[in-house]
This record gives sequence, C-alpha cells and structure tokens, in this order.
Amino acid sequence: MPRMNMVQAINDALRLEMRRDSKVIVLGEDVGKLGGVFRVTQGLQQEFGEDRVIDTPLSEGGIIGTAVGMAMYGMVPVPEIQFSDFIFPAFDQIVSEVAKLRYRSGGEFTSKMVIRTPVGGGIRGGHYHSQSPEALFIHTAGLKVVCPSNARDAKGLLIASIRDPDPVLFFEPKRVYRAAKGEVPSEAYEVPLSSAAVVRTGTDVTVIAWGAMLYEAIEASSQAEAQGVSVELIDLRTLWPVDIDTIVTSVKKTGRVVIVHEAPKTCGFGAELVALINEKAFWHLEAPPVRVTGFDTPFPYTLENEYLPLAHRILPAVLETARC
Amino acid sequence: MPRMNMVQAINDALRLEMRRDSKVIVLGEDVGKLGGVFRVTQGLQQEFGEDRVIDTPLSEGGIIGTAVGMAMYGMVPVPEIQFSDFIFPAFDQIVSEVAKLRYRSGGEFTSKMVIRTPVGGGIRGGHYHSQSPEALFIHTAGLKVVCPSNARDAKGLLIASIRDPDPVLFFEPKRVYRAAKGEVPSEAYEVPLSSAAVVRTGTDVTVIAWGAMLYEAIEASSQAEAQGVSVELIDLRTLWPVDIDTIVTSVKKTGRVVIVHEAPKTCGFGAELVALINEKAFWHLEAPPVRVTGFDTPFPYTLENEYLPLAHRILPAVLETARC
Amino acid sequence: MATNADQPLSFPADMIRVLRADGTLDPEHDPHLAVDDVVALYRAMMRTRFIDERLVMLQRQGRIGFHIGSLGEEATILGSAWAMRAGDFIFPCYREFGAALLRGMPLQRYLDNMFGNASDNAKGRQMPDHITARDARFGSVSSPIGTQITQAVGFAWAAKLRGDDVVTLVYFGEGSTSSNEFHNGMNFAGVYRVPAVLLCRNNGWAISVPSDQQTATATFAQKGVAYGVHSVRCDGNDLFAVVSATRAAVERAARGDGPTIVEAMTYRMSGHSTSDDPNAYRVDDALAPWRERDPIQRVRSYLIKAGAWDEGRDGELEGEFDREMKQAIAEAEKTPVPSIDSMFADVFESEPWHLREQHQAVVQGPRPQRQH
Amino acid sequence: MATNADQPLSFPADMIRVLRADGTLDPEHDPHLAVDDVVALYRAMMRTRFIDERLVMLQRQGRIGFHIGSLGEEATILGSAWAMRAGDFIFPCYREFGAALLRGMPLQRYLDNMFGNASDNAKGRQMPDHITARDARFGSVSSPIGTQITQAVGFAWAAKLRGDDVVTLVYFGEGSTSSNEFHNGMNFAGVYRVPAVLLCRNNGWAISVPSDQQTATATFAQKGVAYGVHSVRCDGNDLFAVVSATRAAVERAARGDGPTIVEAMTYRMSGHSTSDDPNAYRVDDALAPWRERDPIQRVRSYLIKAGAWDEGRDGELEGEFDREMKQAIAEAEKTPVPSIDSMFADVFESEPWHLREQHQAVVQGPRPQRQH
Ligand SMILES: Cc1ncc(C[n+]2csc(CCOP(=O)(O)OP(=O)(O)O)c2C)c(N)n1
Ligand SMILES: Cc1ncc(C[n+]2csc(CCOP(=O)(O)OP(=O)(O)O)c2C)c(N)n1
Ligand SMILES: [Mg+2]
Ligand SMILES: [Mg+2]
Repeated sequence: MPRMNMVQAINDALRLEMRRDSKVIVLGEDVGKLGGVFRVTQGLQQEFGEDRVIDTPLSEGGIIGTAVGMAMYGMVPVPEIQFSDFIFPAFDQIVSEVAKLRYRSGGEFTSKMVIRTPVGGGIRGGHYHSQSPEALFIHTAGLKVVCPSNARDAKGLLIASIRDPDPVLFFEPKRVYRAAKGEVPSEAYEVPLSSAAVVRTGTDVTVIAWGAMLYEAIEASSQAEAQGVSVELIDLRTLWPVDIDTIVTSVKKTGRVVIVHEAPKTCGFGAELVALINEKAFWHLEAPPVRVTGFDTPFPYTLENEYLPLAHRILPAVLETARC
Repeated sequence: MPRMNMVQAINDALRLEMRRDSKVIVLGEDVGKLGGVFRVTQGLQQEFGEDRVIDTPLSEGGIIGTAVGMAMYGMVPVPEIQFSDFIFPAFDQIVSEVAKLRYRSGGEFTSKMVIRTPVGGGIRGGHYHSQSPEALFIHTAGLKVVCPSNARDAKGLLIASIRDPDPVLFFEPKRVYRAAKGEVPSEAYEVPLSSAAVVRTGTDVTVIAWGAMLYEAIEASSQAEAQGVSVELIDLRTLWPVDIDTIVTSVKKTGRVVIVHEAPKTCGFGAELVALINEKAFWHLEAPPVRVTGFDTPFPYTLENEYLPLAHRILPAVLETARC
Repeated sequence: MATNADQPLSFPADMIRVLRADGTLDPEHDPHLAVDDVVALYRAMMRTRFIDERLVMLQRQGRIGFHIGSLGEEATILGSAWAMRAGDFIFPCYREFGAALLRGMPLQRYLDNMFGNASDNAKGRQMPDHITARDARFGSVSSPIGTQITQAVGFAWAAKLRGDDVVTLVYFGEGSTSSNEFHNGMNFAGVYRVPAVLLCRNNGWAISVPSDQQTATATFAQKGVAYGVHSVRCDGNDLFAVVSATRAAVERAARGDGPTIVEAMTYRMSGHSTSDDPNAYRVDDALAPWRERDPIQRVRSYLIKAGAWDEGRDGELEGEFDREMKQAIAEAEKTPVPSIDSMFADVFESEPWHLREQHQAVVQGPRPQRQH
Repeated sequence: MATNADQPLSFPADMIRVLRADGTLDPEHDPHLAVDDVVALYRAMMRTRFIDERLVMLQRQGRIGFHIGSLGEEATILGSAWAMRAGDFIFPCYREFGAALLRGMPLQRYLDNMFGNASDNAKGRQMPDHITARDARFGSVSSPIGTQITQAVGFAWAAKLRGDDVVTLVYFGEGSTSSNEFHNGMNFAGVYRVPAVLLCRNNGWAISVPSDQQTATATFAQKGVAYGVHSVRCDGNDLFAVVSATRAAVERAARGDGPTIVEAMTYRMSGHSTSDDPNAYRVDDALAPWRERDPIQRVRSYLIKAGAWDEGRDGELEGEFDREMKQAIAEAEKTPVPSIDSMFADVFESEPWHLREQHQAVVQGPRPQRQH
C-alpha cells in the first residue's frame, strides 16, 4: 500500500473523484497554477484543465456564492477557502444559503458541495491563520462538519463527503498536513460520515478529540497509562452529526470524560458534547466532564504552545478526572 | 414614573446618551427618516440631525466596518442591523476586527461600539426574520452579548453598554418590543452588565431564560407551581460574560436546571450553560440539566409556534426535571 | 489625456425608450413584437397587478401574514422574464411572482405559498412570496439581500462550462447594488464572461432610502464599468424597451459575449411591503409623475391605438382574474397547515439521529396553545 | 448617444509619470520636491529595502517566523506616505512597515514585533509585520483582506463629522479590490464624500494570481466610476509621480472634494512572503522589465544627475543601516517572550471571571515542552 501524508491523500481523493465524475470541480484562491498555498491541489489543473481547477479572484463570498449556483445547476463544487480564518466573508452565503437551500425550497434545489479549508494552529500563524471555527457551522442547521486526523481517514472522508448529498464543511488540520505518512489504499474508498474511531480502548476515562489535537491526546493518554490510568480515546472524525452511540457507549463504561479542542472554550463544540453526555449518560457519570481547550482570547502568535490544549494540559485533566 | 414599552425605552436610552455625549452616533439602514423598521430610532434624526443619525446604504459590512473606523477615531457608534438574520454580511468585520482590535493592537485601539439588532421569532418572520445567532458571538472572544427581556432593563442595559469600554452586541427581542408597558425611570441609569436577575425564587428547579422566552418560562413556572413544583427563574440579561455566581448559587440550591432558548439546540448557548454548571456545581446536580430550545432546523414560517420553546414545551421539562 | 483604448469607459447612459407618448414605437430599439404577444404581455401585467391588489387586501384582512408586491414595476418584471428563452433560467429577488406565473408556475401553487399551507411546495417553511419554482426554471427566493446575484452568476458559469445554451437572468433592486454579493457576482461575471443578464430594478427606493443616497453615482448601470460588464439602461415602465434591452442582453450572452447589467428605471408605487408605511418618509406628490408613466396604461393605449384592444375587455379580464383568484384562495385557505413531520424534513436528505429525536419528541409531546 | 452629463465616465487612464528615462522631470505633474526631501526619501527607500533583505535572511536562518516585504514597491509606499501631512492618518495593508518607520515608528519597535517578544507593543500576539503604531498615526495591520478599507473610510468620515482637517490614506493590493470590503469602503467613501485616499498597490500579483485574472477591467482605477470616487493612475515605480498623485488626492480631500482612488502601477519583485515560492507560478523573465524600472535606481540616477548624491554614499548608508539593524536585532532577540499574563490581557478592558479562571489555571499549571 502506498504511503502518503495528509496533503497527498487529499490530493489523491480529489483526483480520483474528478476522474470518476466530470461534474466535480475545484475552485478557490491559488488552487490552480500554484496548487494551493499548502499544495493540496497540486497537479490537478494540469490533469483537469483550467475549467475544472479554477483560480478565482480574491473573494470567498464569490467562491461560495458561485458554488451554490453551480450546485443548483448540477455540478459538484469543491471550493477551497485558503485558511478557515478567511471563511467569514462567505459566512452569509454559507449560513443563509448553503445551509438552508434544500429546506427552504422543499428539496427542489440543494447546495451539495464540499468546502475544504485548513484549520487550527501549530504553524505559528497568529490570530488569522490558526483559528478553529467549527462550532459556528455545527450550530447552523443544515451543514455537516468533518475533520480527519490522518491521511487514510482524510482520503476516505473526503470521498464520502463528495458523494454525500448534503453540504459538508471539510476542515483539514494544517498541523497534520505533512506531519507523518501512513498507509493509504490507492483506490477510491469511503470512510463513512458520522462514524467515530475508537483509537485506544480503556476503562477509566474517555477522551474525545479530533484533528491535530488527537496526537496530543494520544501522548497524554500514554503518559496517563504509565501512571495507571486507562484511557479510551475517541477520534470523532465527523463532528456533526456526531457519532453519538460511540460516545455514549464509552462514557457509560468509563463514567468519566475529557474533551479536547483548539477552539476557544466558551460555546465551543466541547460544550455541546458535555450537554449531550448529560442528556444521554448523566446517571453513569462519576465525575464532571472536563474540557481542555483553547482559551477565550484571540489566537496568540508567540505563545501558541501555551494557548493550544497540548499534552501538558490534557494529562492533568485526565488524571484528575480519573481520580475524582 | 413614565410607562414605556421596550421600543420607547430603547429610544429613550439612545436619546439621553446622544444628548450626554456628542460622540455617540447612530447609523444603519432606515434608521433616520423612517426611524427604523421597528421605529426604535424614531425622532432621533429630527433632534440630532443627519450627521448623527445616518441612513446608510444597504450594506451591513459597510455599517460595521465604518463604525470600527469611527471608534478608532474616538466616536461611539451605535450601529443598527435591521434584523439579526442580516448580520452575516458584517460577520467578518465583527469576528475578525471588532472582537480582536484591542487585543491585536496591545490596547492602542479599541472598537468600542454597541451593535443593536432585533432578535428572535414570534412575528411570523420565517427563516430570515426570526433567528437568534447569539451563540456565534459568545463563542468569539472579545465581544460582550446582552439581551434584555423588559423595557426597564433594556434602557439601563443599553446605557451601560454605550458607556462600557468594550464592544457589545445588543440583541432586542422583537416579540417583546411592543408587548407590554412597564415603569421606566425617565432619567438615565445603568443596569450593570454581567448581572442576572432572579425574577422568581424557588427551591425545586432552576429555570434559566432571557429575552422573549422569559415570558414563556414565567408562564410555565406558574403552571408548575400550581402542580407543586417550586421554580427559581433567572433572567440572564447579559449572556456573556454571564453572571455565573447567580446561576451557580441557584443550581446549588435546587440541584436541577432547565435552560430555555430560541436558537437551535446544537452548540447553542444552552450547551455552554450546561457545561459551566457541570464544571461548577456537578456534585450538587440531582438530575440531568435539560435544554428546551429551537430545533436544529431553519426557522419555519407556518409552524413557528411548534418550533419555539413555548410554555407548552417548558412545562413538561420542568416537571420531569423536578420529579426525576 | 485619452481614455483607455482597450476598454471604453463610456456607456449608453441615455435610456433605451421605445414606446413614445403618442403610442408609436421608436424604430431604433423596437423589438418588433407581434400584436398577440403584446396582448399576452398586457394580460400578464394586468393579472400581476390584480393578484397584487387582492393579496394586499388579504393581508389587511389578516388572512395572510405578508405581501411584497410589484405595483408599478410590472413592465420591468414581465418584459424581462418574457425576453428569456424557454430553456433559460431566472434567479428571483422577491418581487417577481409575476415572472414565475408567466413561466408557468400555477396560480394555486403561489397561493399555497402565500398561505404557507401543506400544499406549498416548500411546506410553509418560508414567508409569503418566498417561492421556489424549479419546473418553471425559476430559483428560490431568500430574504438576505444580494445572495442570489452571485449564485446566478455561478449557475450561468456552470452552463457555460457544460457547454449548454442557457442564459441566466437575475433580479435585484438598486439598493442591492450596495451589498457584498452584487460586487462578487459582478466581478465573477466579468472575469468568467458568463452568460448572464443582471437586471437591476431601479425602483427609486430601498425601503425608506432613496436611490440617490445609495450611491454617489448618477446611474446604477455605470457600475458595470468597474467589472468589465456591459451596461445598459432602459425605461423600466416601457414594456417594449425592457423587452428590447433584455433580449439584446440575452443574445449577447448566448453568442458568448458575456454578461450585461440592465438598469430598468421604474418606481415602487406602493410601500416596500405590507409591513411598511411609506408616508413616514415620502410625500405622495412623488408618485404623480410616475402615475403618468404607468407601465400598464401605456401598453393599453398602444394596443387600443393598434386596434387590438378596447377598454371593455379589461372588465372581462378582471372577471376572469377574480374567478381564478377566488378559487385559488378558497382552495389554499381550506388546505391544512403543514404537518409536524414536514418541519424536520429536508434539513438533510435523510433525517440524522438528532433530528429524529427532536422530531419524535414533538410528535409525542403537547401541542402549543396557538398553533399558528 | 451621449454619456451622462453630470458624471463623466471617463478618467485619466493614462498614467501619471514624472521621472523620465533621462532623469529629467515632466513639468505637468512635477511635485517640485526640494532636493533635501528627495534625498530623505531616497534614504528611506534604501533603508526599507535594506531592512527587507535583512529580514528575509533572518527568516531563512529560522530566527524569525515570517516576513512579508515590499521589494520593488518602495516608491509607491514611501512616496504616498510622505505625501501625507503630519496630522493625517494611515491604515496599512501589510507591506507598509516602511511607511510606519517614515512616520516615526522606532526601528526597535518594529523588530520587537518581528520577534514577537515582550517589548512588542502588541505583546507578540500577532504574526510578524502585523504592526500597530498609533503614535505614528498608523493603524493596526490585520490579515483578513480588505477590512481596513472600510475602516479607513469610517475614520475619515469621523474626521469629517468632527470638522477636523485630517485626511486618511489606506493601502491595499489590487487583489483586494475583489473583496467585499473594497466595495463597502468605496461605496461609503463616495456617498459620504469622505476625505480619504484609497491607494491600490497594483503589484501585478495576489499570491499566484496575476492581476488580469482578478478583474475583467483594463485598470483597477476605473473601479472608481462605480462609486463616484475620483480615479487616477500613476507609475508606482516613479517616486515623483506617486508623491504628485497622492498629494493631489490629499489636497482634493482636504478641500472637501471627497475621496480618490489612486492605482499605483508597480511590481512585487519577491515572492508573496517568505512562505511563498513564486517559481511555481511565474517565470523569472517577467521580472526583467521591472528591474529596468527599479524605483530606487531611478531616484538614485536623478540625484546623481542633480549632483546631490554619489554612489559612494550608498556604502555609508548601508553601513549605517547595518549598524542600526544589528543593534535592534540583538536587542529584540535577547528580549524574553511575552508573559503568560499578556496572553489574557486586552481581550476586554478588564479581565472577566472566565478569563481570570483560565489565566490562573495556566499560571498554576504545567508549562508546555516547547515554549514557542
Ligand atoms: C442583508 C440584508 N439586509 C437588510 C435587509 C432588509 N431589507 C429587505 S428589502 C430591503 C431594501 C431593498 O431595496 P432594493 O434592493 O432597492 O429592492 P426593492 O425592495 O426596492 O425591490 C432591505 C434593507 C435584507 N433583507 N437583507
Ligand atoms: C479574506 C482573505 N482571504 C485570503 C487571504 C490570503 N491572502 C493573503 S494576501 C493574499 C493576496 C493579496 O493580494 P493583493 O491584494 O494584490 O496584495 P499584495 O499581497 O499583492 O500586496 C491572499 C489571497 C486573506 N489574507 N484574507
Ligand atoms: Mg429599490
Ligand atoms: Mg497584489
């Protein structure tokens, strides 16, 4: 099986889906000739031409707005937003239009598309090249939200997203893009949406993470294990609709849960997970659910490793929760 | 003491603050000659002229973007967004700029302003004249978020917001605008931010609500009381930073909590409240916290009373929580 | 200094006018409509106005919640929609129910929307006048200003990329030119030379804001100069001028010469919607000159002069419209409200677990006191 | 047909050029700069380039994380900043550190930002080159494209409303004209006739996208026509032309005649930033004609011809710049990183309970393995 990093795996998914279906097109800033500032779309314009891999003007609203029209025509647009921090000029199109079109038209039109965008910190990007805005889209009814943590999942989830009938926000953790290579099947395959992965089984504490922070959770889990605490670690993969069964099953077993995410704590997706666990497993809880997250400040530049919920902050939360 | 409805009370607050400080200005779509589509700014242009009560072009980004520049200059803009559903074209300016300016400039510049906007359902507005987007702004570090439920609070909170050094999103529940008159002092006064009101004391269940849904919570509380359940009802008034002490004190007393809001459930502010209560009062909880909210669908037109978390849905939640 | 040679910065700022005061047609832009077609368009304009007025009455009676009409703008709306070819596509703003009816949306379907009942194809989910009519090759109305412009450009672009002979028309008001999405739509239209007609209904007002406070420019059409988009203005109360300008734009688009912005000069004769009271911001006098230029009256005079109509037949028309409206209203009014199930459908293609849970809770739970 | 009489739709599309190839000045637009001022500006341009090159080196050595420079754009940036009066105000894009230095921001402060250390006035919270310099009457750099344009217009509008004689200059690239906020800023600038100069650095590229794929228009200046904003183009590699065009725009604004968009034709001689490799999308040949038109070289020739400079003094300048940079770098590099406390300050004016809790948890908790 070939070994790929996440950039290569996503590139491969795009290429295979574009070969399979001529209606799939890629558009965005610098995605064509340059192949994207992270080179995720590299080589696609050579293979599919300027009409299917399109360098657009500098306008996220234009990118998503035209993608809606293309979707209404029957195309399958896969727009890229260069950094998820720059998705806000398109926020009206996404929240008011992409999310609501099927509902408001009684299903006559849909805005089936996959909006790909790099997410999160870890590349010293400061305020505007580091944010994790997933909660804003999870709160918006009508959108699916995906965030893979590794190359193999990234390929399978992207293919599943492109084939899904609903609009998907596909967040790519940029800290993971080139971090490591893993085995990735060379053919097309789907990793089903709304299905989490239990990446480590354990009995004392459930840790829920996704994207780049999964690796910090793995690190903290190993350290906790060394201190006698058995961790069950869940990689959500799809954030919404979340795989609630996997979460509830695990929390019912451990009675304890730590949730990790990069976004600011307040009204982050962690809050929703705590609330859902309360609804579905309250009587099984043996300790208060804990959130280890980014702080409620803009994302800082120099102190980014103090800001991010890295292993050094996850470990004490896991230990305290286990012993509480 | 004069009797005013919420529209009059807000109008009065604006008038008094504009008289006090010539740097306070109002701008927005239709706010001048018409006095706003809800007539909240009626008469202000006559008194303060076209340079202080400004009818702008149809562009929320332009309204908030120029307000940032005005704030940097030292003015105190009070922009109006005609419906909070139409705040999204300005989302980039609010999230990337208004919220972060003080932080990113090390305090050299601030974007002190009060963004007023009608919020919520109840006027048969369908998808785009009914939404409650508060959670999106609570999640964004650097913003304060206020939502009064009555005329007296509306006046005092708006004056406090205009005098506050930080940017405030001021959500006005349009269903309450002209619902009832109450006594409102005629002079200027402040209702301090981040201070909730306990509108009914009780011992069995804490109910948390704000804005228009407060009245539904009152109704449900009375009905519950008639069935022998004693409700403590908290009107948050300021959503963020929330008055955590009042919440925690109450929940520690009752051990039970029901949270009511109009916005869709998932990743709404109710989730954050559940998570905070878990963090601060977990060992006092005698039942799972419950959320009674709008559904995870776009806001429907005909079935709006099925969608909204009205008394008929709050009551069973209160009874079940009390008896659980 | 010379203006740039590649790209003339002038545009025909003089409006296209065809129908003269004396009922004759200026040959320069005469679209050469067959008399039968003019009669059909006259009928459609009359019908639109009749429906409009009836809906305002229904709203006053509290039988529907809202109406946003096209009083005075009938020539702009019907002339432009009529100039589109059968396979072309229309993205509406919110005042163009007349265009949807012209393209075949059944009146009953429109009334079902106005009442938000169970037969509404969008299940009563949206406000009145927020129609969708895919089979009439007509998009889906949404309230947020401007979003449809960029979408229409994307749709036109898709047609071009697929090699299909489809031109896309998009409606918006002059106030909407201030929106983000006007800018995005125009720029992408220009860059990709998409086969689109961007029709700016300049009706003088954006709710209470007059058009001269919306922009510092003398015209809205000249905004095309910023985007390399061909610009044209026409008398929006002159059916022939609207047909002529739109048809030229469609032909231009169809032959691959790219988009056109058409500014149609018309006037909003009523309030913004039934929620608005224009007396708060405009004097009735402002309407007088526009009453003189009433778009329906002008076509009527033309037809009478051409011997193709007489006043008496107006009464017949109204009787016919009255019958069909009465029937459609009765039908719509007796149709029940949408089911609870419909509230949870179409968020996604299929219902995920969280919506199933919410859905079931409603089905099993108590009903509200006031259902709607 | 005639063009509209009120508002000519033409604009001087021919570029303003002053400095001729032979080193003489075209009298038509000659700004009549004193030789000492030209020397001062030459120095500032040289200093900007020197700092730029040194920072690229620092980045390559891994001592700073990022740099976004102005190689080739020095005349546009310094000429325009210099044409502003002392009380005027500048809203930066992100390439204009040279303008901030010219207006008095200390070099040390800039280096403290580049290293994101404890002495940085923004506490190392932002990426390198994201400076704020209020005392230099210079705003706060943010990455999202275009937002500063609308803000600058609001600032200028405020000055006008307060009756203050302040003109506001805002910088943006030609790619930024596609953003929402270019549209909003231009429209509000036109409607309220604000005293602003909107300076479009047309450097040919928006990262990898060439300017002719950004818009279908032949120029960016002509976008003013869509907003009633006066438009002008100048040779952005000609210091005299930039000063002349900006000064005229400032005078126009100051006398109440409203905003001007100035398109300065220049060229981005380096990659977009140190993160970019332009070889992926542009051939080196493209640079050759622009090397001929190097803005610094052109002023140098002028000064030598005017007998006010000789090549030998360039060495002196570089020695001086080298010394000040070495010192500032050394100082910045030895300054510690910002304190944990600084991470929680300035979110609000004072720290609310939730930030106090988060702050205390960090102070009491473990430190990360890699601090930064
Ligand atoms: C983004 C947004 N902001 C504000 C509104 C409220 N609004 C509805 S229609 C309208 C005026 C539109 O004027 P114009 O574009 O000229 O169209 P017209 O109504 O005249 O046909 C406004 C401000 C809205 N629907 N969307
Ligand atoms: C809203 C937004 N989208 C995308 C980006 C990423 N980005 C940064 S600079 C840039 C190109 C800007 O080009 P131009 O405006 O011409 O300025 P220049 O860099 O040439 O000075 C892009 C796409 C951004 N910063 N903000
Ligand atoms: Mg209008
Ligand atoms: Mg550029």
